[in-house]
Amino acid sequence: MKTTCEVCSGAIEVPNDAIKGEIVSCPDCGTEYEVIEVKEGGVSLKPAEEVGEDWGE
Amino acid sequence: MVKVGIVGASGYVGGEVLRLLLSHGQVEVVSATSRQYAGEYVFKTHPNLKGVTNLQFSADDPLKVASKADVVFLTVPHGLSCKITPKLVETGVRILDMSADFRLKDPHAYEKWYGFTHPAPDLLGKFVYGLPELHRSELKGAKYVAVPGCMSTAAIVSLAPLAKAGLVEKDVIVDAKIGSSGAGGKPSLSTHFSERFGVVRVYKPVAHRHTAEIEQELNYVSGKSVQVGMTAHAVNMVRGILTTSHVMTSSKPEVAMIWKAYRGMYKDEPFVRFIMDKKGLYKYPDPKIAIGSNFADVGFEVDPYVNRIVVFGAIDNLIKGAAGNGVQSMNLMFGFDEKEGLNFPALHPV
Amino acid sequence: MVKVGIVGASGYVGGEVLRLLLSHGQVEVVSATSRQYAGEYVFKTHPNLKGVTNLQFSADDPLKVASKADVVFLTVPHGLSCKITPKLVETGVRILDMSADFRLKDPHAYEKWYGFTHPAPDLLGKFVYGLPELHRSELKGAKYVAVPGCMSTAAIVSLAPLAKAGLVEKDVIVDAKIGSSGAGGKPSLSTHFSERFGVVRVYKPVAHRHTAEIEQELNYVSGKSVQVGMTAHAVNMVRGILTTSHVMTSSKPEVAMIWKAYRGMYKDEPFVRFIMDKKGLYKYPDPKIAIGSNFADVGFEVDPYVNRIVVFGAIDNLIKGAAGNGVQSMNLMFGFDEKEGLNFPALHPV
Repeated sequence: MKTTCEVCSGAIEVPNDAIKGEIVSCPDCGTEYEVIEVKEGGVSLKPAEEVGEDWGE
Repeated sequence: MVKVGIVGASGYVGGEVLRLLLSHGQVEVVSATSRQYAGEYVFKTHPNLKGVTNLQFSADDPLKVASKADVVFLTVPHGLSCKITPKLVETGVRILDMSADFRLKDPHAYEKWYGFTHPAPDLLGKFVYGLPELHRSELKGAKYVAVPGCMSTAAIVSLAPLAKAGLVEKDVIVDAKIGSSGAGGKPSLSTHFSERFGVVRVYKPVAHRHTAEIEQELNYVSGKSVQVGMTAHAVNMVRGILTTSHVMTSSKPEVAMIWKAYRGMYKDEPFVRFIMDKKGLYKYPDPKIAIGSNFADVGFEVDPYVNRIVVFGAIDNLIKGAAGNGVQSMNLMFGFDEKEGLNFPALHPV
Repeated sequence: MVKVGIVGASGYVGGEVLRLLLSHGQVEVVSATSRQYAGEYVFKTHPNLKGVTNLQFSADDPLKVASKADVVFLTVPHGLSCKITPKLVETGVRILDMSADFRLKDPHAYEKWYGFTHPAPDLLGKFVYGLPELHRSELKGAKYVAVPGCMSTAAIVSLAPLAKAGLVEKDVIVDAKIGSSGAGGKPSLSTHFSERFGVVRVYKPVAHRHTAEIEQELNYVSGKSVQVGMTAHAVNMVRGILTTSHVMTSSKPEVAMIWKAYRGMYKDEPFVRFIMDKKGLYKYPDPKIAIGSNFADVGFEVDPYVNRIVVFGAIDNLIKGAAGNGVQSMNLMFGFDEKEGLNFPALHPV
């Protein structure tokens, strides 16, 4: 299933057998989404919270 | 098969053009000239080509090459090309000039940025700027192409969508980091390993010549006159360029608008990649993952603190920054598949 | 002899403080602690110190160290120091804190830039910012010093004279290039050699924490509120920082005025060098010729084309960017010769 990234309007390919809670990410900008609902032919996502990375100094 | 000649094939750029053309399915290299190494196998100066070709450098002068070829790559130093090219033009051969001599439209710009009076100003209008991302239609069937400078390519490709969308309002600062191969094959104290290794060397803090091209092309896409302040550093790598461009905006930059500008201009571009990620090692463009490919990697970040958009462009300076743009333009010239001879991934790790 | 303790001596900065103090004629290291390596020879984690000392890491807790020492270097991670320091302050021992926890005067800045509520805001006023070029008088006889961040040091030392002379009118862009040792001794995928070698990695494009210190100190010398937009890149070197700062001016920058600003502020500075030359390999600051020394190399170029002053600062991030500033501040604290233990040339070539 195809859906559009909210941040960069890139195309996100969601596997047809995606399940609730699965994480998908936009190939262009890396924003991660959580699958919150799967209905026939469509899926709704919500942004997954970001975990900050410590890069040292 | 289209016959191709390379005038001045012993340098790094000439060698890279040769390497790409040897794996190009639609062309045949009929002459690769070098006064200094005439008669020697090309792999004597391009050892990476050993086992790939037994071609020898020819002693043909440019006109001789033009007589044998349908198209000529001119990989000679700046200032020399503008003496050879007018004669080549008379033969009717198609030309891809790798030097800076025909990149600028305005003859006065050569006085200002290169300090010489252009000997063939009337020819300037005949050359198409060899950057397919901005000039694809003009390149189709073109006879004469001026292939862009390496740092200009990284800066222009990464900044053009913002300029086109009117998001470049004031001066743009381009802070470039470039590898040693950009300085060519001639040894000097500045390329002496013990002095060159590990430097962050400011070799051109202001008035870098590529500024003229970057302004010309950003003005072309934006219709406004953009001024660029560039600073170039040589860093500790052989291939590769990263341009970090600081675009000051009058109001808080909107991420959605910026993406719209990039997506609008580069949606189907075969060699532009968006390198943007929230995790992992490569969250922004980095020459490390572009080297060996013809990709121009683009990325950005917004700084709401000082109203600034930071734009990144990473390329392999010898491929997309020179030979790759040349071959890509040649493909458009002859109606080949634009990716022909260029369709290979980068190396990783390298 | 002044007795010195180093709390958290197994990291790169702790090791560098130890290296400098071992050759310092006026101090004696009474305790260099490490929980992880307690009881081991220091040269186990600092192999460069083999044949220099047979000191072993001690298991003393900070208060134990304070009981033995006249002054303590606190080389512990950010966020930990602000828990230890308040107890240390109660013992009356002098403290040189290498972390960021007491560098900023404004407690709210810690919420904004470091995302935590400072547990001891009342102590912030007691710490002197350990940059002798700006705070020499306050450092003389000081009890508590917060040693600056490495990139802040390079940016502040190179920009302060312009700020002081009122030549910094608008936002300042700081485009920093830093070596790997800045990220410390803990291995990760980002420090894995095959992925780290040869990168030009944008690791902090905006909102780098050191922005807060740079603004604090530039505001201090200029009396105006300067805003800084910083972008940090990891490049292919181990030691070293180059900051390239782009200062946009409202009118054409005057070279004479700029020299006057630098000479006025740094005339007798023992560790500031002007690296400006018309010829040779090192026309502008380059970490390549600062590494191994406590020098802060400063240089600039004017760009009349876009009214811009390009300012360069090069240091060894572990010496002038950390341990060197610490020892230099300690010398001022105790009235030693400011160059004591720091009076060595850089390495060349390196």
